[in-house]
Amino acid sequence: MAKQEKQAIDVDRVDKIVARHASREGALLPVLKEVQDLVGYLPEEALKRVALGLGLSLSRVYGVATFYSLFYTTPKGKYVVRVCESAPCHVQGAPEVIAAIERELGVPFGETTPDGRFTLEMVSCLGVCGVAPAVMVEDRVYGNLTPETVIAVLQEYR
Amino acid sequence: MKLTINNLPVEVPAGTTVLAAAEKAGVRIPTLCHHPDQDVKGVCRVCVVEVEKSRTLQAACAFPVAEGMVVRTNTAAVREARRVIVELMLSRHPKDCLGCARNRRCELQALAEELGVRDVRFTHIEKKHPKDESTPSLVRDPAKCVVCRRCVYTCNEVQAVGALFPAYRGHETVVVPAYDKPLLDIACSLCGQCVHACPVGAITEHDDTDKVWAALADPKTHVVVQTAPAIRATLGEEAGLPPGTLVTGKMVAALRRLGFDRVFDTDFTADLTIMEEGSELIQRLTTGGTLPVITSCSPGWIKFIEHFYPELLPNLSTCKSPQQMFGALAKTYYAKKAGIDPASIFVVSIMPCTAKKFEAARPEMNASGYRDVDVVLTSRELGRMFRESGVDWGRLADEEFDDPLGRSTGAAAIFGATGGVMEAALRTAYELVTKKELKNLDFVAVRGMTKIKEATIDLDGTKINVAVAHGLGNAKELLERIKRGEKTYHFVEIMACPGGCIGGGGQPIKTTNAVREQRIDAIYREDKRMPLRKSHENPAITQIYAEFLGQPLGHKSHELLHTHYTAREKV
Amino acid sequence: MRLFRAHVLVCAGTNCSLKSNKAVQDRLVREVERRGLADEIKVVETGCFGLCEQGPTVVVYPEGVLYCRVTPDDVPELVEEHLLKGRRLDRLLYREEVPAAGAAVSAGPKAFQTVPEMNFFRGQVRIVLRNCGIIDPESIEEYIANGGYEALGKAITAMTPAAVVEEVKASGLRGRGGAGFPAGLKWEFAAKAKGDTKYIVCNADEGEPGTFKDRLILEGDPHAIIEGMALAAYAIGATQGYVYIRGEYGLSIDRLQKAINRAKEMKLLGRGIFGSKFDFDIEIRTGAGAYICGEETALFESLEGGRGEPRLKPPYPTDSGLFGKPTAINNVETLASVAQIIANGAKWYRGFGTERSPGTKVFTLTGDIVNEGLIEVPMGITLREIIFGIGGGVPNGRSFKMAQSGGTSGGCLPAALLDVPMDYDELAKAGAALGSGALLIMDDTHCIVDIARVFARFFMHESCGKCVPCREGTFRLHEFVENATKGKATPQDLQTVHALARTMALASLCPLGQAAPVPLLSTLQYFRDEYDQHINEKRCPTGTCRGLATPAKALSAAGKGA
Amino acid sequence: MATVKLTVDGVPVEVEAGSTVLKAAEKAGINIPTLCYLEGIHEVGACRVCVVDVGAKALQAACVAPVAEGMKVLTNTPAVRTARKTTVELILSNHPDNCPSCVRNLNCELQALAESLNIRGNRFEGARNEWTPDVSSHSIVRDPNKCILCRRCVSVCEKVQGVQAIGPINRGFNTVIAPAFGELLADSVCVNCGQCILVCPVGALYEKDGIAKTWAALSDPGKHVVVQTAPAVRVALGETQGGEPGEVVTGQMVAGLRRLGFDGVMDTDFTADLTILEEGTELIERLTKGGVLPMITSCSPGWIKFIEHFYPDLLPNLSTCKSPQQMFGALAKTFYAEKKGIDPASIFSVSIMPCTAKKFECERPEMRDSGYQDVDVVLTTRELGRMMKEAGIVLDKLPEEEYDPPMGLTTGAAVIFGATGGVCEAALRTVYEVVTKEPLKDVNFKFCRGLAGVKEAEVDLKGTKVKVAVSHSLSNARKVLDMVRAGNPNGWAFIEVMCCPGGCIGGGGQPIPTNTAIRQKRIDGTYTADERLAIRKSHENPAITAIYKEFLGQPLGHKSHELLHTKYTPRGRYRIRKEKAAD
Repeated sequence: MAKQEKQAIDVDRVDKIVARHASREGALLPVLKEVQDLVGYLPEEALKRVALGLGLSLSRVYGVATFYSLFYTTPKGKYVVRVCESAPCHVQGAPEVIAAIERELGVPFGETTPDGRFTLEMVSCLGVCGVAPAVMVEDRVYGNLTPETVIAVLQEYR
Repeated sequence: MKLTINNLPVEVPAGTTVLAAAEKAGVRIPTLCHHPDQDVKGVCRVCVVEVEKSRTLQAACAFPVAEGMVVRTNTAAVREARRVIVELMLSRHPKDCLGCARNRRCELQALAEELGVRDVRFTHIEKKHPKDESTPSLVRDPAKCVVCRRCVYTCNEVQAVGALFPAYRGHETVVVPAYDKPLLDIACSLCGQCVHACPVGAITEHDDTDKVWAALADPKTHVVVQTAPAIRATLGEEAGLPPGTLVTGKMVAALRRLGFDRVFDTDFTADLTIMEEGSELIQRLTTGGTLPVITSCSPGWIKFIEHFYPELLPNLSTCKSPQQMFGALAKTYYAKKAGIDPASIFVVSIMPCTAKKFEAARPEMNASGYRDVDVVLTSRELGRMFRESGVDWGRLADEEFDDPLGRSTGAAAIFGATGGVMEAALRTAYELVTKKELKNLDFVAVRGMTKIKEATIDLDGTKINVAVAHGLGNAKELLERIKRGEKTYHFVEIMACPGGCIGGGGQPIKTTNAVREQRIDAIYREDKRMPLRKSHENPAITQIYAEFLGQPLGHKSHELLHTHYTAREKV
Repeated sequence: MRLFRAHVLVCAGTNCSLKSNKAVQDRLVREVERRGLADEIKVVETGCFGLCEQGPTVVVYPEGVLYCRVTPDDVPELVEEHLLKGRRLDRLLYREEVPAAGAAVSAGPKAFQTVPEMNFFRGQVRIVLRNCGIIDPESIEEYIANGGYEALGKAITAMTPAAVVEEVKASGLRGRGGAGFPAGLKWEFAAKAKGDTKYIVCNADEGEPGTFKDRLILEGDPHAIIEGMALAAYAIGATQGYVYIRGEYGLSIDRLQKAINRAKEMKLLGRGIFGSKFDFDIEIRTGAGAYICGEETALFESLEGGRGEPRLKPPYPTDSGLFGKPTAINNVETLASVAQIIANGAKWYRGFGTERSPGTKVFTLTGDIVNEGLIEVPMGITLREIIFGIGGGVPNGRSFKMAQSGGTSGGCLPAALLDVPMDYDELAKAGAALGSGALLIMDDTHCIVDIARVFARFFMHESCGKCVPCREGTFRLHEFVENATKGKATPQDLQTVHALARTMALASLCPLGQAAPVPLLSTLQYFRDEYDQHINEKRCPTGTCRGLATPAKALSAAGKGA
Repeated sequence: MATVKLTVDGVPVEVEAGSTVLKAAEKAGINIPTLCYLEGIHEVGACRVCVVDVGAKALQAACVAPVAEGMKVLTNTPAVRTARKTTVELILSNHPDNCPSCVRNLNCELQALAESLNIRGNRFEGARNEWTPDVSSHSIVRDPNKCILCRRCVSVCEKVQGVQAIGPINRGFNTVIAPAFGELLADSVCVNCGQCILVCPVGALYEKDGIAKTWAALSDPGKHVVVQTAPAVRVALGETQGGEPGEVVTGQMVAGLRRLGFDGVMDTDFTADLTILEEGTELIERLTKGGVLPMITSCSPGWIKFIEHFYPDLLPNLSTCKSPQQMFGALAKTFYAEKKGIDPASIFSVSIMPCTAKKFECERPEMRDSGYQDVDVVLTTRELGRMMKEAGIVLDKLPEEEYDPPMGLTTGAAVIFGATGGVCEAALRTVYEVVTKEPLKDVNFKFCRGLAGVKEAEVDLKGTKVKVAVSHSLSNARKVLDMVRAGNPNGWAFIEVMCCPGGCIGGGGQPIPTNTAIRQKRIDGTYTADERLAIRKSHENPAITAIYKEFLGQPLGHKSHELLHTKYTPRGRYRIRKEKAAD
């Protein structure tokens, strides 16, 4: 739950990240990535610091942040489960795997489990089509999944 | 470059777009995201044409001509693509034409008509997005947005405010402030330039006509109206007259027909502003006050500096805008003079401006003991009231403003155009400082659409450097110059909107730079036609100081005509 | 350099790393040490070997014996048998159903002893992948030992930039990102463009579903990319290069960064490379989850810190690209080919492939195919050779229905087109594209309308939203196909969707919108009857679309009001 | 005349006694919005949009409320505004919300009214009628869903045209304007004149679309697409692009048609001249050989269907000449095809007409004398305007171009076919010279001209006196026909009848609005165009001389009969209703 609650942002550390990148050309994406690594998502308070530090309008920073699927402007669960449902995974049985995940977590795509542990997301392609169907939990990728094995994977994070 | 468009030969300079070349050939190509004052976007794809040897269709607004190019603008593929595109937009657009503020002034509606769309083949799925009615100035309805990004360009590139930007992606793309916050909670100047950019009804002024109709219908309320300098040069457009038509007398007559009890003029307080602001300038020049003095008439500009340059707030003149001076005087000076209980006076102002609505609602604007200005209407809203009332413009005889708050000079009239406040101030400051008569009243160096205008004025030995900026992007550029201290400025005029108030966010649609030029011409015609052209020569001004205010910057002035500013959050 | 009796190569490509390869490797090292073989036997962690379906794979050299699906528990036996006793461990050998051409009955799985005799490798020509699975990608020494950086040295010391351009032009190398634009020509434009600052950008934003070649090249042979970029930079006059990698490709980013660091240490990057006046540096930038950033101008926007929205062309990148400067942007595979071309000459390169599409192409095989994985073959090989020769055919006794070539934005090829030569021009004629080199094979259990829905959903998710035809069109294409899978689409809708598809293909701003209707149009072209069954008869012949009747169950389903 | 004094919104005004408040307000410079009001034709105060406060208990409809001495009219009180808005909102609540794809988008009185009344949102979301649009007619589409029941169409059909094809049926919420018994238009006595379209404030009545077929033909490389333009189009087309009524845009129109891609741009005026030769000869023949008199013109297809329905006994009085449009069609696929060496099967013949009835005419089974359908598609002036708009053709920016010869060479006599009296005048110019063999001094037969309902005169053909009459609008045609039935007491020998008020310039296919003032301007434009032409008599048209020489032989000759003359079909007043499935 901790991540979901609105907590004070370490503004100084955000400023430091911004300062470190400010002179780089095209600094915004690397900054957003680091700020998200720090905070867990991209809250308004943090993006205001980013906007001020990089001399950009907040609406632009927000526009960029919401464009990319790896950035979040709202709090996410402790673990983000990214499920690929592109054609190669689909052909290799992703629909059954997805159904199993939805059953296991009890939430539809785009939502977070009530305990704040998992956020379930559908993504376009993880680039591990050789071991389709695949899911990614946080930074780890799991391949060749079946409805049974994927449950086991999720259990690791319970 | 020689090319053919629909087999017609045409020759244009290299770098010309196909759209411009077609225009030269007399071939019209429909557009939507294209705007004459903006950079090319090429996103709506309505202007696609066939270019021989190109695999795909090309957007005429963006595609450069080439030698020997063969362009076709009216093939079956082009027609099909354009129609499908417009149908795609219509299928996501609310079916609310008849209840829309832009009904019959809507570019999407016109486009559908132009292309002969007779059917929308896609199921109607409206975008679900709540309306933002948080500010007294603007209403944003993203459900109507066609994501053409013209407002994005205006807000970011022209006005340097950056309140709006596209967020999300794909079919969920929406133009919003960060975190989809209401406009009231963000650094928006409320200038309303986005309204001019918008081809549809996704951004409009906050309509307050109902409040005015109600006041007019209430027999116990004494309703007075003031009209800003820029209105008389634009209001005719609401009645279908060409831009740049002056309608001062007809406007006064029509306002009387609507039932206003007194028809006054903001120009009167514009003259008063010159007295106060001119005196303030002279005082700061002579007593070592903060320089440059920067004008404070434009509420969009005020909100901008409060957000983005709070450190320069001491540079602002403490003068209220003419609208607010008027409001304060209407419920004090005028009330007393006319023997009317100020509580029963209802002050309406007709402004070229959406930010004025916010200004009137600022908590400090109650110097009279009441809300100084009760309702602000834009030119568009007044046009709407006239249309509803059935006033036949063509048949109205010119009428005069009421006394005493209706007397003004040419110096006040030019407040409506960029450089006008500067010029009016110089006309007065020159004579006050030098005690000599000014021979040539026309300070042409500060006129026109040049982004930043500078001049050095010799006040009988005292040389002062002045600068004029219009549009907040230009204002930002000028402020940076000031901050860098490259040059010493003594007096700076800044207007939030390109072209000044004639280009304000409340002005008739369509307002483009070409239209602004025509309106500016009208403003200076109005100046020329006035018998008095210097504010300090206005007898009603002399009278009000004698009867009521005492002297410029005096005690009463401070109480009623001057104000203070609030630093606001930058992002 | 020490000499070892044998090398044991453990594949550490992402696909194998998802299958406990690390544990296998650790166990191998322990077992080798335990038996005191550490001086004789070297365990090497390599990049992808290509047989992802069979992972984790272990190859023992010098014999070249491939072991498949190795578990940590297999390791002691493997070391005991093969490395100590010199006997091959039969149960872990690669086995393959040999599809007898045209015959329904197969002779049963055959075990293959060594790599070269396997069908999977026999048909391949490995130029781009020559080091993948062979060398330790984290060792610059191994790369150099295998001829690495020779081409760069040769170019800088013995060739003018123009000569490098000429050589690449002469090789006929075409862009491997999908569009097939001649790489040499692109460099020539960039070299001739006005401006002091120029950039070389490596496009590693591999997002096309079914494609993972760039990932595995970056993981398996990162120095090849560095060398290719340096050559490109030298040729066009750039001093700064950027690699834009998908944010999801953690291992690629990691390995490439290490490789860049090592190259800098060895003065192969940085100031005065090879003692010349040529300076060149490379920076990695990572994406953040947007397929569209694989489009070159969208990639620039993203790299500059913006929304990854494609720009209008012209201007083209070689005139005004990254930060408005002349830029050559090449795909990973293209750049990985460059060093070999410079080292061996254009003529050598033209010895592979076809006249108009010289060289080799890396494909990734996914879907209903025995050998899912990564292969490299000469251009012009037929689809049949790839699927039934190298790929081992369609598993589980099912029959081939179609292959989608070039990723989700590619066209679909039915059985009738199995003999189409795989090169840029021949595929274009068939309404498909070489694209990214993805080959998704589908057997006859798959519903064409259902799969079209998945394609359409992908584009709906990944459209950037800038231009109307794509933003709204991808939404509508998906709506149509989804309705079709639910029996809600009408023949009228089909007409409308044709008009929509034509509009998107012709009027969209960038290739994404232009390509989005391609899978729908090509499946409509080859499998129209299946659409008609969904639309007119409200039934799904494969039974995939729940809620629709299937032929076999039509009667009983009707009773349930399905 | 007695006058009364009153004030409107405080403005004093003096008007004739018996005037309406609406008229008085107009005089005072105050526009009162109206919707169902149609001056002189439909003044019933039904829609209640024009309500004003005259000091009475209830608000009054200004369009019908008479003025009174000392009356104080208030047009802009809260009650008035609320009433107007509520009325319009109620109408909107049962009106389709597809403005952008409506044929009347931006030319719709309801849309304009909503805008001027500052309507925001829709307060009444309720039941909406769902009728099936009637697309049975070749000419007119009737979409009751859009109908706001103002009944202007009913009045014009009854009072101006005397046809009474449509009227209200059912009542209350289910009221619908339709032919009797809910018949289809195609099965009714509707003459396809389209006057109802001109008065419809919304998009409930419009022409059957010919644009799609035309675009298809234009983009078909295998088709040779020819176009003819009727005389009345050139003085009205400019209005579709915001031009002044009556502005003559012939040259720009020709240029615009070429840019649309037509392969041959020719003129119906050519066959108008030809009509004069054939019809004039026919008249002389009937006069000299004792044929059926009076002879009545046959150019106007709405008129033809009218006489077929209502006066079938007078069909022998009709000239046997086809209309100029159909003469053109027949010649395009014979004479022109031969001359150009084009297979007539590949010729696609489009005509631009001011008329919706022409769409019906070209589909008549007998109009296939070339062996093909003589005219493939008829477009109204409005439709051509739409095509040009879609194609980005701006008339103002176009150079003036000439028609293609030979079927584009014409005279002033042909141009005036567009205005009421024009055919008669043109015929007289030729008949005079043919009969008298003397040059005509003044070609202007001014008695033929103008908007008077029935015009008549006696013309002296050097001793032979001929009495002629001219009528326009079908209610006036009725008057004339009743006289003929009554034994032709005025002794007319020749009668020109045009279906539409003002003649073709007021046709049902012309730009909206079309009203009396606009008709007059178009008539003025027509005579200006006549005067600009060097040749003003049909028989002096060299192309006409040539076609007789090369192809037709002589007026009323064998070939003429085959291609240029036709026959008529008596029709009942009421169609026998088609069998309907018992339901």
